Amino acid sequence: MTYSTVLFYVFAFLTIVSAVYVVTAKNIVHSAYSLFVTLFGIAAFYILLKADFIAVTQLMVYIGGILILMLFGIMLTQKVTDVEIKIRILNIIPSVIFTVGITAILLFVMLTTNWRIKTPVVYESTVGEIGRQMLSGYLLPFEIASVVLLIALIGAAMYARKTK
Amino acid sequence: MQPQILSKITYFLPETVLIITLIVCILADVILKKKSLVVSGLAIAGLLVSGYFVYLQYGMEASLFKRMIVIDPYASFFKFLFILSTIFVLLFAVSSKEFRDAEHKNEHTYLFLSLALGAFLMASSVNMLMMYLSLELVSLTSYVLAGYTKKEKRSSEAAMKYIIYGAASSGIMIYAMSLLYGYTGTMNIYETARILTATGTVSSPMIIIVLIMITAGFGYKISSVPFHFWTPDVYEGSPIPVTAFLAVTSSAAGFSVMIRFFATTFLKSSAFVAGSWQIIDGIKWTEIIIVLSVASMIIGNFVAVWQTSMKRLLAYSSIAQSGYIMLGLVVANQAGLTAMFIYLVAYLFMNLGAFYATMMIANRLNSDNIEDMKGLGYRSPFVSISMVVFMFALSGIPSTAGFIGKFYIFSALIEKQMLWLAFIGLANSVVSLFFYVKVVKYMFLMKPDEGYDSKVQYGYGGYVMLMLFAVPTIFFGLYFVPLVKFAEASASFFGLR
Amino acid sequence: MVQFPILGIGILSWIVFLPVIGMLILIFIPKAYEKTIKYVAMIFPILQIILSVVLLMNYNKDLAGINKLESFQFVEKLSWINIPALIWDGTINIDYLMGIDGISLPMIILTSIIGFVGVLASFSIKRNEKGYYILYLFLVTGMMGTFCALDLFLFFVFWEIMLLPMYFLIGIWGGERREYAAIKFFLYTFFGGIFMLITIIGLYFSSKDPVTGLHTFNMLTLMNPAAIDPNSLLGGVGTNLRYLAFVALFIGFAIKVPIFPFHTWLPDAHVEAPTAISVILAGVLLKMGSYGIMRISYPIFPDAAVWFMYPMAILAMINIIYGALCAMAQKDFKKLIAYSSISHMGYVMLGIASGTAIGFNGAVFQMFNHGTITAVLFLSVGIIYDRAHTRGLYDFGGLANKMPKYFAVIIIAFFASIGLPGLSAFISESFVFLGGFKNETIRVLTIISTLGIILNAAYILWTIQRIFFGTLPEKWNEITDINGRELLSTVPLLLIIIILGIFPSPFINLMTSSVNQLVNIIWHLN
Amino acid sequence: MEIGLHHYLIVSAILFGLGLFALISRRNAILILMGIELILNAANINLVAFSHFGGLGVDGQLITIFVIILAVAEAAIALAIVLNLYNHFSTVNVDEANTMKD
Amino acid sequence: MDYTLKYLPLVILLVPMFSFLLLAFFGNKLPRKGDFIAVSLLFINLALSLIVFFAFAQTGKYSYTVDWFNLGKGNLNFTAGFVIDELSSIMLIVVNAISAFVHLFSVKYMEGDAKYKKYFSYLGLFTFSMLGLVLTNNVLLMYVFWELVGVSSYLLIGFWYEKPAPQEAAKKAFIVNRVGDVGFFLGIMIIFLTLGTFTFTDIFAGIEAGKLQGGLLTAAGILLFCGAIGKSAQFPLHVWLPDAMEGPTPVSALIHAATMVAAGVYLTARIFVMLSADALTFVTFIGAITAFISATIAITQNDIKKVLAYSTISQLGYMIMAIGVGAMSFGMFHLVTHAFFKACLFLTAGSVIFGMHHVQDIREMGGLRKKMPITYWTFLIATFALCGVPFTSGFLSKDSILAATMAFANINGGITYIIPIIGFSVAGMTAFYMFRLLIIAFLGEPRNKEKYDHCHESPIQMTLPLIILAALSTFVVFSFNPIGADSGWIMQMMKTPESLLTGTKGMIYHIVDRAEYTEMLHHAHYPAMFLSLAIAGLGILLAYVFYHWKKVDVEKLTEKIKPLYNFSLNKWYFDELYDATVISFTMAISRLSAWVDNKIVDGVVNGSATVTRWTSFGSGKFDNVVVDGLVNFTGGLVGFFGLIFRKFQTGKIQTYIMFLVFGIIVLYFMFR
Repeated sequence: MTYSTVLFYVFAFLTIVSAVYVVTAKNIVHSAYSLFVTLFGIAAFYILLKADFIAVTQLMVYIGGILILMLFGIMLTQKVTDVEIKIRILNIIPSVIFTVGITAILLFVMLTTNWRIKTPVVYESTVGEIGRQMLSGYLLPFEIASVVLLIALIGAAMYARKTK
Repeated sequence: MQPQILSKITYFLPETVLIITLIVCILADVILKKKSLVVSGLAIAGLLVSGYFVYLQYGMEASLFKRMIVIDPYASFFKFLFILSTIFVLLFAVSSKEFRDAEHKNEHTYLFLSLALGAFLMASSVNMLMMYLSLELVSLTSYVLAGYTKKEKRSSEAAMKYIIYGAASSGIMIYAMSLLYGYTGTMNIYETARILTATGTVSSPMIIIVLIMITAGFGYKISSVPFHFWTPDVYEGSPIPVTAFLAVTSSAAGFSVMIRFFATTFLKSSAFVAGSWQIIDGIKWTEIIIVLSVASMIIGNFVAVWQTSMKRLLAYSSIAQSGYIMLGLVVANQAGLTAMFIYLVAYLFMNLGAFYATMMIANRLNSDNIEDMKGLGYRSPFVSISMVVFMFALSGIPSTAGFIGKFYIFSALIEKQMLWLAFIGLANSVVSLFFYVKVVKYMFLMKPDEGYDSKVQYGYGGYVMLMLFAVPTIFFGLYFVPLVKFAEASASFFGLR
Repeated sequence: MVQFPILGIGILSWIVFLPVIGMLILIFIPKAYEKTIKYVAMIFPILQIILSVVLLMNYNKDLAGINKLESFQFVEKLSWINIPALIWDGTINIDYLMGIDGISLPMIILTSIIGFVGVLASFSIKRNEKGYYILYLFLVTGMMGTFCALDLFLFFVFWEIMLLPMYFLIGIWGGERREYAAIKFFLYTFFGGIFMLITIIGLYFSSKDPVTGLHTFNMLTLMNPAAIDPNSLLGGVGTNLRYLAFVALFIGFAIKVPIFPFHTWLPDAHVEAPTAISVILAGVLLKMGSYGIMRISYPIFPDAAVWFMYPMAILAMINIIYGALCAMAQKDFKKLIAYSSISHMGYVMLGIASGTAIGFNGAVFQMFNHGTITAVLFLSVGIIYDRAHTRGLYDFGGLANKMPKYFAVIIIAFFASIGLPGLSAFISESFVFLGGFKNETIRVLTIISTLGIILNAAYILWTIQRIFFGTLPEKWNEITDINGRELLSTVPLLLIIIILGIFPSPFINLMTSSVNQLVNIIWHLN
Repeated sequence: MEIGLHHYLIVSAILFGLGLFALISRRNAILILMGIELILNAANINLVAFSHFGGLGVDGQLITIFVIILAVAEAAIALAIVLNLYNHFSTVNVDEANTMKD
Repeated sequence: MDYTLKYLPLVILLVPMFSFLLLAFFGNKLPRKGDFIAVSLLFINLALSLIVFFAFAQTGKYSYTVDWFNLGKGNLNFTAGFVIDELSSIMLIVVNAISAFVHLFSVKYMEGDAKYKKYFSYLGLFTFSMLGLVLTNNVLLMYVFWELVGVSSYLLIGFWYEKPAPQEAAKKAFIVNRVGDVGFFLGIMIIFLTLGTFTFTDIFAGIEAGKLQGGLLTAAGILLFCGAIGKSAQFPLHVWLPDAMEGPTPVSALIHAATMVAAGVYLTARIFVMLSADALTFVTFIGAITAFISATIAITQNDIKKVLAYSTISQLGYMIMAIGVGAMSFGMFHLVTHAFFKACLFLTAGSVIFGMHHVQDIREMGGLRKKMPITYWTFLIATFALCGVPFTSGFLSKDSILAATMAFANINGGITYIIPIIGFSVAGMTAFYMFRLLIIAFLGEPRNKEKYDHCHESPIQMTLPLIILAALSTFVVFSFNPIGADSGWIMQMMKTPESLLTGTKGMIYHIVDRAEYTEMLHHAHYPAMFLSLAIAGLGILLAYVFYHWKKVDVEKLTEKIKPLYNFSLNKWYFDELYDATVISFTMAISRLSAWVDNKIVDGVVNGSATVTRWTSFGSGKFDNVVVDGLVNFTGGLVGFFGLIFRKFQTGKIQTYIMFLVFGIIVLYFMFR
């Protein structure tokens, strides 16, 4: 058992448990906080996978952006003191069956498939390489991503604009 | 910047023009407040210019941006389709009452443009990441558009359903793509094909689940069963121009990416020759498409029978129509591809026409309920007769373009000796008559209720628009040489043939 | 290649598309000018009659047609769709190919006559005349085209296109349950159409024109066994797929004929349709099915045709007897005539199933005769309905004295309908039976079918009795006899019925050579 | 035992399943969005893991970046839409917004 | 005389047609509705027929044929033509004569009828058809006219269609005839398909050449004879004729006594030479059975016309039987004599009915002799003729037939003796019932005083034909020898031809050559004559005993043999039998078919109703949306599945995603 092994299991446990809590919590605010833990755990995986830039991005964008956004969303749409905050679970039996089913299929696939395994390429820091790639091979996606963000902006603005 | 990336930048002109138009439109909107016609005019002009560039590059083949996207007749065909439909939809929007009533006047213009841009990229992507990205671009724009009339309760509900369903589907798709990436180590579909071919017989469960999950992503875009559930609700809730756009442009974009994905990724890379598509052994994607297509036709047609809302009816009809188009993919050869192209062009005219007529009627009646159209044929003959043309075209009656589309699809099937499939498809088109004719029935065979005598009013613009759809629908039904020639010339992938 | 051009356009194109010109003219006549609309609409069927007389005068009855383009007449061949292509092994070639032979000529004459009669009968239409006549003319074009087309694709287009006006004509101007009847008619025929379409496409891919080496939709080429690629879908002789294709095609046509058990649309459609449309429906439309069998199914699939003669004869027999039995139980005059049509089309089918020259002659002749006779009958129903607003057989009685002219008209038609000698149907029915009798495999069925003669007589006489005999109910005291326009629409048909009953030879001579050629093809004579 | 590809894949599969579970079973729109984020994160784990173990360098990471970008855009629009929905329905329980159905 | 025989028959044929058309189209504009034209035309026609007859007598058989139409180059040729031979020339006279007299008679009889014009035009049409039937030399054409005769008789029988009975009778006549005609037609088909011709001469030539033989020939013969069964009202299709008496009485005289019903006999005579031994047996027995059955029925009938009708059937049976036993010329002879005296009987009956103001029941009559002397005397003469009393024409022909049956029995022996036995017993019964009729109607005391008082003798237009016809019922017309017709012109002219199948033997019958047969006939002549005289006398005597002298209480006797009496009175229950079997069966089948068509065929195709009932959910909606316009098999099915499918569209996004996931799983397991 190496460090990384231990760390992996710890974070895997953390991630999964918190994720389970995210989807099952009665209180949506608890879910949101629990999601924080999950996302953090995933960021830790990225570090374990030597993807430092992604890990940072994960922390910044997800935790700093999306999660906050969602919390705002929750705040805006829920009165915290309200009982409404506690939400029931729908379709419990079929949803359990289907999700377990599809997870089982995926696990089966994961374990049986002959994945492509090569020696990992090790970078000093991935940032430089990512930057290089971003402006060469991934130039177009990069540009398009900006358009996507523009549209998201316009769209969000459109919705957010005050109704007369 | 590395010169080799930009060496072929001229090939990217159509998209560039679109992006520029998009920005110009935004600026124009900011500067010229509330002069929607100007902005729309600008957008149409931009689209036409873009179309001109597409025309210039029609027939060329090239790959751009390190094989992120390609230029080939296939993509150009779809680009023409998108430009045409976007122009039409922009014209729709001008006369749409829903849009007129919406408080924001011009956002839709650049949203439509960005949608067109996304569709352009979808048609030319050869990289799964690009596919995902462009698909998301289209989707995000559509989500916004679906809820465009945000004062409308139904519109916001539609947007909500659409985004959740869309996000789920695309999430599933990117997950599957990640798996495929893990197997082949590349996102480029040509590379993928090469690697898969080299593996020999691929029949692992992985490929199957990946196939299905990726199909979920595309299938949601083309609203194929069982990924169609959003369609009726969103179509019903969205403003009609948006619905038309979703039904035609967005769905055609879905086809453009889906066809290319399947027809490149899972074909033997060594056998990229005309007419004979050799599917990699063990990958049963045609079977999957058969199931989806048959299910789409059956469910689409059968449920459409029950609809009373015109938009919902057209939604189910779109589901069924995508089933027919998929039949062309099942054939998995050049003829099938051509047939799909022909169908798509026909579909563009007849479906947009149907939506336009619906919109004109709904503008006046404030309802798209078929029962409210009772006896409309006598009060507003022109729009009603046009509607009849579109309905019969959609059901595939000869001498309409719809028939030619079906004719080619089924010809391709029969040539491949898929008789049963042809029969199922044709039998379904009988079923489809039920509801298409129902519209006709309400318009012409039923008398309106007492005191119900509202006429649909439209200016010359309305006439011209209806003619724009109806004339090609009939013309291509009677003389389909240009249609077929265009389709055949376009039925060529980059690197294929 | 245009033969017999008028203003540079072939006469067949004229005859087919004249009504379209009429439509265009009608579109520009304002709705209010009802009279003008009527008379303009009337001009075109008259012109068609003139043209079909011209056809008749210039027709060379010695040329057989059927499978040889050289012996077709007034042929027009223009390339319609011609796309050199990579897919589908080369060129996609659809010709605008029209021509007539001894099988189609009678049908064209019939169509033009019935088309004219129909316009006359349409004068009782009182609402939205403009739309009515436009659709009516459209319908006539569709029918004419079907009988002229020699290219399968063209044929199919005409075949299906005719559904649309029919749907509206029944659905808008029909009776109480018009919507139901219209949709039923539409769906049934469309359903049949898909079988046809599958077969047509299958044939296309199985063909290989010996001259050009390409696939073809040309019926005449397809009739040449050498033009069918033996390794293709429908290649070979007597393969299962060929039988299947024959059956599919047959279903398509059978629905139109209609043949049991595909007949149920017919009573509904007839009952609900306005008079003129019933006339067209019974007079011409039904013939398209049997015409199609003779024109397409038989010569292209002679092997299957021979194999299926027995089952077809069974169906024909069922049609004859079952139709007559059902007619007997009807209480509605129009429905009775509708079922009698089923019975009479059974004769046509029996003639076709016989596979003999005399049977075919009888079938074609019977098609013509049934057209004229049933037209008169439906017109008569319309006449009485216009006056009494009911068609219940039990509502009448004693009309013979009140409406003597009407009685005279209808009784001739009735007697023609039961195959009375001296009237045209007798000869055709005799031919049919002779043909059926000649073919040993279906001889027994033919003998059973002759029961139909008795049953037909029974219900027709019963009908006469119920409507014309007995005492006149009070309520019909004011009823008036047939008027001039109605006489104009019925008497010419009656004259045809009588003249052809006495001097059938000019008419039969038109078709004999074609029919003999057809027989030769089926039995591989020559 | 060395941590290999499969470990990450299993975690990702479980996360994917949980995400789907949220989609199917939760009524709250925001929770559903969280489910979508879980699915996307599962995909991201895959991409990074494959990239790492498959010797693909930063290729997979780049893709991950784009997925994250899209997730942001999607989340933004989705929240805007959800807020709009709340204005109309006074709830974010998506099953209650079912005025349109067959 | 060439032209006489070439064109005159056509003129004769077309004259009544002309009369028909003239009256039908212009009758109302002519004075007296043109009846005088019709009458005079017919008399002209009679004269022309006589000319033709004499021309024929001079030059012999003449046949003229033209092409009617053909199919292809000579392979199937349909011809039309006429033949003047002994059969047709005599028939021409008979038909025209009777028709002319009936025309004349009708002028007064039908006077004042609302459809006076129609009546005469129909008579013209009928005469035309009948003449055509007689003249043609071609079996198909014969069938054509055969049917036309049927139609015109339909029109005439149903002439008073305002009343229900004539309608029914007309319909019955037509349909029953049709049954026979189908057989006739099938026979024609056999002949045409084996011999390729319709012309009698060619048919006979073909048979002689052996192209058609054995069972098929027998079948063809019997099938052709089926036509005769229908038209000549032979058992089992005899039921229509008594009912046909609903027509005007002159019509009965024309159609149901002299001409139309004789057509069957004429046909049988025409085809006599081609009938095989078995076919002839069949013919014989049909004739005999008919003769017997109808004679037994006639005994108890009370309607004057019904009695005559059954007697007609009986006599037709005689004729058929005569042809069957090989004495075709006797059959024809009887046809001719019978035509005149039966026409006379019917017309006298008409006269009585006219005089009695439409009373037909003989129980209402009585003592008419005094009021209507001419009618009585003519009736008496005709009755004598019918009963075969010497010095009448009937005596000549009937005895010949009886002799022929005896000869026949002598040749064949065994069971065939039943034929002469039937023949003689029928002769006895005939005498009995005719005199019963005569006695009840004309002798004794009037039973209905009121009617009797108003009764009067008919005018000259009516009595004149009676007198002529009565005169024509005497022996001199046919033969100067009152006890033997052999030397008479008619028998000299009309000889039984040699059968084409002479020498063959069927199951019973033996066709012997003509010489041998004539020999046997000579032997049978006198025994038959005496026997028949005795039996006829006995019959007459019994009638007098029963009804005139009333030595036997008829009522009591009737009571004693009630079942038999009822059996006879109810016509052997044939109508009831047919009603219970054929007709109700057909009607049931017809209703069943209609039901099946409505419910099952349409129902299977429609399907919707059943499917809805099974599913029962959303039925209100279903009616609105689907039944309302889309009911149909597909409608039902589509609607049904559509209903199920649309249940998935719940409007809840979670459900949608659930189905999406479910879809993925299902697809995975489908393609795993």
